[in-house]
Amino acid sequence: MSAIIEVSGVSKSFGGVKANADISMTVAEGGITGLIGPNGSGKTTLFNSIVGYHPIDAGSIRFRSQEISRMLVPEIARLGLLRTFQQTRIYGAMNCVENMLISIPHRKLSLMDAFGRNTAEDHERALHMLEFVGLYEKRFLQSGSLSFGQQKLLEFAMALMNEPTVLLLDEPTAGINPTLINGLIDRLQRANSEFGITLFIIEHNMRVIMNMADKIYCLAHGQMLAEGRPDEIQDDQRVIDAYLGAH
Amino acid sequence: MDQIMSNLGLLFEFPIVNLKIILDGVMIGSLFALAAYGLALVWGVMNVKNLAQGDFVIAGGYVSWFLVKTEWLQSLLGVSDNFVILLGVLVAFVVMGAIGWVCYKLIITKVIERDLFTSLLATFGLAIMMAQIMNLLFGSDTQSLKLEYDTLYFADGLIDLPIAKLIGVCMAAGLALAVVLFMKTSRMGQAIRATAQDSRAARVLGIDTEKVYAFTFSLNAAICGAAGAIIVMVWVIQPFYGITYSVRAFVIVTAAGLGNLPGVIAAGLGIGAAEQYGSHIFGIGYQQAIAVLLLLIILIYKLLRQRRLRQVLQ
Amino acid sequence: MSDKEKKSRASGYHVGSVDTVISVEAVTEQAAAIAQKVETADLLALANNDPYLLISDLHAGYGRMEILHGINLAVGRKQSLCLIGPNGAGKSTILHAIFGFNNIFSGSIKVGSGEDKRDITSLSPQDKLREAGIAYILQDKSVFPGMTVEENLWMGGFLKDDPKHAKEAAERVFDKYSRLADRRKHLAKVLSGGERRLLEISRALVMDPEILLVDEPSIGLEPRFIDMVFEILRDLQEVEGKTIVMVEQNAKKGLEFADIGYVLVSGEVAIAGKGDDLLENPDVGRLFLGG
Amino acid sequence: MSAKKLVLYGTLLALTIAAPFLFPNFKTQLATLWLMIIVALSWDMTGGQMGYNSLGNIFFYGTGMYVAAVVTIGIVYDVGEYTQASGGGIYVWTWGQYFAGMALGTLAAGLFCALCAFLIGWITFGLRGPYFAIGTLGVAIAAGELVSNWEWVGGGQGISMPNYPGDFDQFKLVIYYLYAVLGVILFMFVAWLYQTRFGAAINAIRDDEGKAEAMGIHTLRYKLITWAMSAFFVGAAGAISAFQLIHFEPLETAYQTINLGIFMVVCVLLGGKGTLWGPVVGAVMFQVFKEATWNYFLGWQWVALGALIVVVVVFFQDGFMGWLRYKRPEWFGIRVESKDAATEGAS
Amino acid sequence: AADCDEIHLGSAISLTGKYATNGVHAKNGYEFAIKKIAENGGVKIGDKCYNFRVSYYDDESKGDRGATLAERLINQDGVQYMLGPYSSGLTKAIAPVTEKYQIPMVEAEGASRSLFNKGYKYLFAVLSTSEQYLASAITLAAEMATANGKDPSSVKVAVAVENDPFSLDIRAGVLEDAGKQGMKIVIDEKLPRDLSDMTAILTKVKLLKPDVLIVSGHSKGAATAVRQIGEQKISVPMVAITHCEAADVTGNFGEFAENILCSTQWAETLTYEDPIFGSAANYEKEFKAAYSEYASKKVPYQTAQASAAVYVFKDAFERAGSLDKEKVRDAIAATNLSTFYGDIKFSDSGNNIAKPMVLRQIQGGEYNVVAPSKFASHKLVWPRK
Ligand SMILES: Nc1ncnc2c1ncn2[C@@H]1O[C@H](COP(=O)(O)OP(=O)(O)OP(=O)(O)O)[C@@H](O)[C@H]1O
Ligand SMILES: Nc1ncnc2c1ncn2[C@@H]1O[C@H](COP(=O)(O)OP(=O)(O)OP(=O)(O)O)[C@@H](O)[C@H]1O
Ligand SMILES: [Mg+2]
Ligand SMILES: [Mg+2]
Repeated sequence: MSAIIEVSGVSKSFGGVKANADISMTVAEGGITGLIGPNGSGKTTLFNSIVGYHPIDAGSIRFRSQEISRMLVPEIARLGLLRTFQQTRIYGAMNCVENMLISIPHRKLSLMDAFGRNTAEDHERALHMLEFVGLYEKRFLQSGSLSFGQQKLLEFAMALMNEPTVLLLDEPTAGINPTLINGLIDRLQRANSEFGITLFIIEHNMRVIMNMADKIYCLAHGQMLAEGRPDEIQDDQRVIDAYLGAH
Repeated sequence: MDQIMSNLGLLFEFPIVNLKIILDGVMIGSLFALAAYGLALVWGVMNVKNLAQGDFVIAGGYVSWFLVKTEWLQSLLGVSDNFVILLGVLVAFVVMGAIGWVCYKLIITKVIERDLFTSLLATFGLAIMMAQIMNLLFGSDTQSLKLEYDTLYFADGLIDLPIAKLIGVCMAAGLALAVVLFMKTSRMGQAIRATAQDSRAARVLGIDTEKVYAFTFSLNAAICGAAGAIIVMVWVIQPFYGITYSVRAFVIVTAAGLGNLPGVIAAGLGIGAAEQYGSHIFGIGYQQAIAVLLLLIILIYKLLRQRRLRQVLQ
Repeated sequence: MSDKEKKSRASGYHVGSVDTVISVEAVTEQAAAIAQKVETADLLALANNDPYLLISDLHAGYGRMEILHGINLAVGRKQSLCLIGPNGAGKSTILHAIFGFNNIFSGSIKVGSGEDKRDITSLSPQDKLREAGIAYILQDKSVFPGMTVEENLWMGGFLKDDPKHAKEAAERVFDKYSRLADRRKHLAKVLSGGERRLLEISRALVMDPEILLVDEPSIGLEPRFIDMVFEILRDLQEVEGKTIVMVEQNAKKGLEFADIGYVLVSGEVAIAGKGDDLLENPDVGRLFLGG
Repeated sequence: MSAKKLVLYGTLLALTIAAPFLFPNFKTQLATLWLMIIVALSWDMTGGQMGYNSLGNIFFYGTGMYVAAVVTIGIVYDVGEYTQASGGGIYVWTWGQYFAGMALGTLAAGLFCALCAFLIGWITFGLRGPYFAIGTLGVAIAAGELVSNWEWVGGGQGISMPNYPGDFDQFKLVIYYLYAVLGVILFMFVAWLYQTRFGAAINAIRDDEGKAEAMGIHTLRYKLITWAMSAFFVGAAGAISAFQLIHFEPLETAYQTINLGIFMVVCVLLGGKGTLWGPVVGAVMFQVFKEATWNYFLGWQWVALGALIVVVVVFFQDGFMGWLRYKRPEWFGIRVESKDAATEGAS
Repeated sequence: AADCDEIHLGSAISLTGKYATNGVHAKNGYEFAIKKIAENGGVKIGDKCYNFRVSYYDDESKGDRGATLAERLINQDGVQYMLGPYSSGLTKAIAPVTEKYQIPMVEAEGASRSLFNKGYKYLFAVLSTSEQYLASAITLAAEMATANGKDPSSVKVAVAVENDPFSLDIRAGVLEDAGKQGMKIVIDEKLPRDLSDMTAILTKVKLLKPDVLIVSGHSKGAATAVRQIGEQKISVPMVAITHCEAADVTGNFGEFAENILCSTQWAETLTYEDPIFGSAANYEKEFKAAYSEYASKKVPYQTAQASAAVYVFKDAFERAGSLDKEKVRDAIAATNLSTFYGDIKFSDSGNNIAKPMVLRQIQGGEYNVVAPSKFASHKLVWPRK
């Protein structure tokens, strides 16, 4: 599998705090890559650097061999790099279908298209996606009044609707009921296999990440601590010491 | 164009003028800063953007003016106008504090923690009402009070420093200092700072945020009132002048950035001086335009800086 | 519970399979099916018949919308209670209601031992800590980011009559947690997630409250910190004798910790039992613990 | 469109056309009403639908007035000479010149304002929330002061438009219908726009711009286009005002920041932000209230107006349409889940 | 007399906004004249008598509002004759409306020349046009220069006027006259509408040392100028301003106002008189008696000219002998009247060409006429301090 995102030698510090120091890693196209590490080890910082929320101090970030470390958030998003937020972000005043329809891939629209109406096809796809994440019943409900977990699912459906190339998920299961987590993982895996969406996931929940990822990177104190397959990581003494703790 | 060149020429021909301009700028700027300081407070703590800020200032001026004009205290205490004028600052502080409290209870409490426009428009309505009520009460003439003090002259009389203005500026500085100390050391000040950062967490710790809000708003009104009382003894007031102080206050707070109280003072003095320079060079008719253009330039600068940080200004 | 048993328990988020996939609707339906009529007497029994915090027939919600439909709850002194349930079941809403952050339509909340219980239903949030000794650790971030760690702790003692006492209490916290003492002069916003959580918890303790309301103490924390937070809570309950009501999505961990567990579904208490019993219950395991 | 709707719209249109004949003495007030509707509807395009609350839309109104004046005067005379304070001389326009000026001036005003919106937006759309509101207010204030010092267009003297070459009653009819046509076009335009993907996209920007950006929506492009469209209509309305008022001053009339500039926002809030009919309903309510107080509360009218604003903002935060939506959600296509016990149990 | 019929006049006047002070002065002038005329038997047309009644609206000192209100007065209130608003700007906004409806408007407060080059047929102004306000100060300065053995072209002039039609017209008049004398304009500034500080200008005055300082900015311009000139000890040989009386500069600023020149349309010391109001001095006295708030200050000329405007209507109605609008207009156009305010005779353009402006100097707290020489009661004190 070829690398779709290549991070090489990226450093980022805030004032005195070195959040990322000389990080290098790759995300394989079509795979599921995991990112773990203690609190404050710089995971979210790395995500933000990739999708353009702040400038990096050194290094380079490439998407399909294109340098993106100086581009702005919307420009990067238009390349098909999509992220979800730790705190869910949906358009709360609209119902689920409207939320879905806004999420059609605008980057593929010309200005003239924007002045058109949504096609029957768009509607159908929206409903299909809602069904896929199990929100079909709630499609006309104001999305703001969905429960926390359902909002996460909706956000996930919106991301799929957007037909991203890469989906970056920041702690997708935090605060979600364990049973629901299982459903979420199932759908993520199906999105990966059925739609061919590359996934890049930050998680603290080992049950999730160990069962999903092909490859896991572990950060500590802003530095790359270890990388490898889930079983390798799980038994890596450095990871156990720095992060997992004794079992 | 010729005018502008010759005005610029004056600055070099008589370098001492620069000092004079800066002095004037600092004097008026210190009062802008005071009004802006209050705005920064309510904006930061309660997220209320108070468009009636300038009208509180003017109302404070009228309180002091009225106190002197009724001659009531003079005859009661047997003191001179001069003394009553100074007392007026205190009275305006107290009276406007009370008025601010009433405004809070009637209006602001209902718009707090709502979206931006709610507070902006509610206070705009308040501003209209206040200006008009002052007009009906006191008439639309410009009013002022005069302290019977001398003027100091320097540099062949080119620089004049009315002691009255000096007193006004010192009072403004004293007031600002008192407020800063109050915020740093008193319990109420601490509660205000905590509420500003996270009101829900403050409530969890047993802080009565409603009381904090009411207090903050009336403190703001009181500061404005005192500023107005100082203004009426060195400049003039008129019922409809509020908007100029509101605009200045917003310009200053926006330029300084929220939560940056020393920055507010610096920006206030800076804008005062910049306005004086601008009106010296381009003409006094451009004074307000200069203030707002300055704001735009600052915003654009911040914007470019944010863009380099791949972020937006919000 | 022997020491050995304790060791063997899950650390951080437990590890396990992810095969049980049940839709949200199905969970609600099945939960309704297994829901027993939870008798008030049973609840009282769980609280050793001497509840310190007692909620009876509480109807509460946001605005005009009712979220909680007749909640009964009882916790004894020095006991801990863990609320679990699907997202949106109303767990946080119960804590909100206890603290007075939302609208209570009917029902009562009482605090106190024995007969001299105090009705605190209509007490305003800012009086909860002073008058009823209830401290609340919020679900999301609640440190004052622009204040130093030290000042944050002092704010925790805002209600003390003399600021000196607050400072003394802060020193006691520092003595206990050197992690915080190291950073006492730092602004709270630069703390890592775990340190923040620690600060929030210890700040809540400055006033020495009787009851602690804790909303999802482990959310967003790394596995080692999760263990640490639960250690702290255990210490508070067992050594300092606090009464703890907690909400936890990391349900296994929560139920292991708590003396009593309630399962909440759609604003009603569906199942109540001893924490360990609920862990054993296969239905609970399937529907709420992820198998 | 359902038959019921067709009847409603037909009736309203007929009323619009007949109004100046039904109330012949109120032509000017009716024209002003249309002006308020136009500026409110166009403010709502950015403020209500896109979440960018501009306080500086009055800039386009004033600029529209001046562009119209310069064009109309410029096609016949030398502008600088015409505006000389003591120029003397009597200037006359023929029918042809007058209407050519009117047509060209209005169009030029709209286009020029749209262009300005594009340029100003390039800068100000980097600002969010209060910064945007105050930044745009700053633009309007500064523009007013600069124009009032620009002698070529008359400076503080203001500028006079040509007098209508015909009968005065006819003039007022012309003005009324110009406004009405512009207003109806604007209404139909926004009604269509809000149905398109474009409408959905600007709604998304309002609800969560960061999210919209992260989803790859061309936010800046949509923001600029929306503001330019809104500016076009405000500018054109300003042009018509210029012809209507005949003489206007820069600060008091053209760039009247704290009057019309804020009133348009008040209208929208009164009616309900972010709804199609809200601005229209709000403008009507505002205009009626204003005329009533100006008639019956002489001297206290401003106090009454201030009180109205405060009361509306404090007690009816979602405006008239918001209130209606709350009372009659089904009219707005909101489906209330009946099986959800949580909402049913509410009282 | 009380049992007379009624002639309905209308006026949009500034009761709020930046012109409110003077708007109220004008309104009081209207009302006082109406009362005096009624007391003197009213307006006699044929064998019937009439009293005036005025409908007022508040134009908020805003032109667009004024125009709307004029229309309302004409259309909805059926007013056939109009009294003017306050200020040139407002008159400019209203005149097109009255002209279109062919409603005669006699106005007393709009002095800008640009009002009278539009070919208006129904607009008449009893006051002198504004370019004359301070132009005589330039003449006076030239005279002083010559008397001191200097060439008038050596005189340096500083001008600071408000950026509104009226003051800009004053500036135009001053620049024109100064240009004729070859004088040099060293400062030429416009005051903003919410002026509260003119230190910046006065600093330049100190540096450039002009021989004449001209300030015009309605009441607040006068107040600010006098106060700051005093505070900053500006020693310019000649300072000439407008609106001294309206701002009551002697009452408010005492010795600061000393030796300042004030232009006025009218002064109570002038020797004009008429049968209704008596002499100018009598007008002042009776007006003060009727409006106690003026007791301690000068009656501003804005009031006197407002009264004169009403008087022009009375005279015209009586000469027309009819209530017919056109006849009344023609009668107004043919006015040739001596009043307490001065002679009134309209040019074809509608401005009064029979009355000069006067310049008064504040001497010992009194307003003494110093120019033109025909009316001068006192000698000019020069240089000032
Ligand atoms: N905007 C910022 N300003 C200053 N410091 C920051 C900022 N953002 C992050 N940091 C610091 O950088 C470090 C890394 O933070 P980051 O959010 O990337 O951690 P993380 O790995 O995502 O942790 P968590 O698991 O708790 O979310 C932390 O020490 C944090 O305090
Ligand atoms: N401020 C609010 N206004 C209106 N409704 C709310 C509000 N907060 C929560 N709700 C609604 O109340 C219901 C219960 O919310 P609550 O936060 O108590 O759930 P929870 O059990 O804590 O879920 P989670 O595990 O996701 O935190 C949800 O349906 C939610 O949509
Ligand atoms: Mg993170
Ligand atoms: Mg919760």
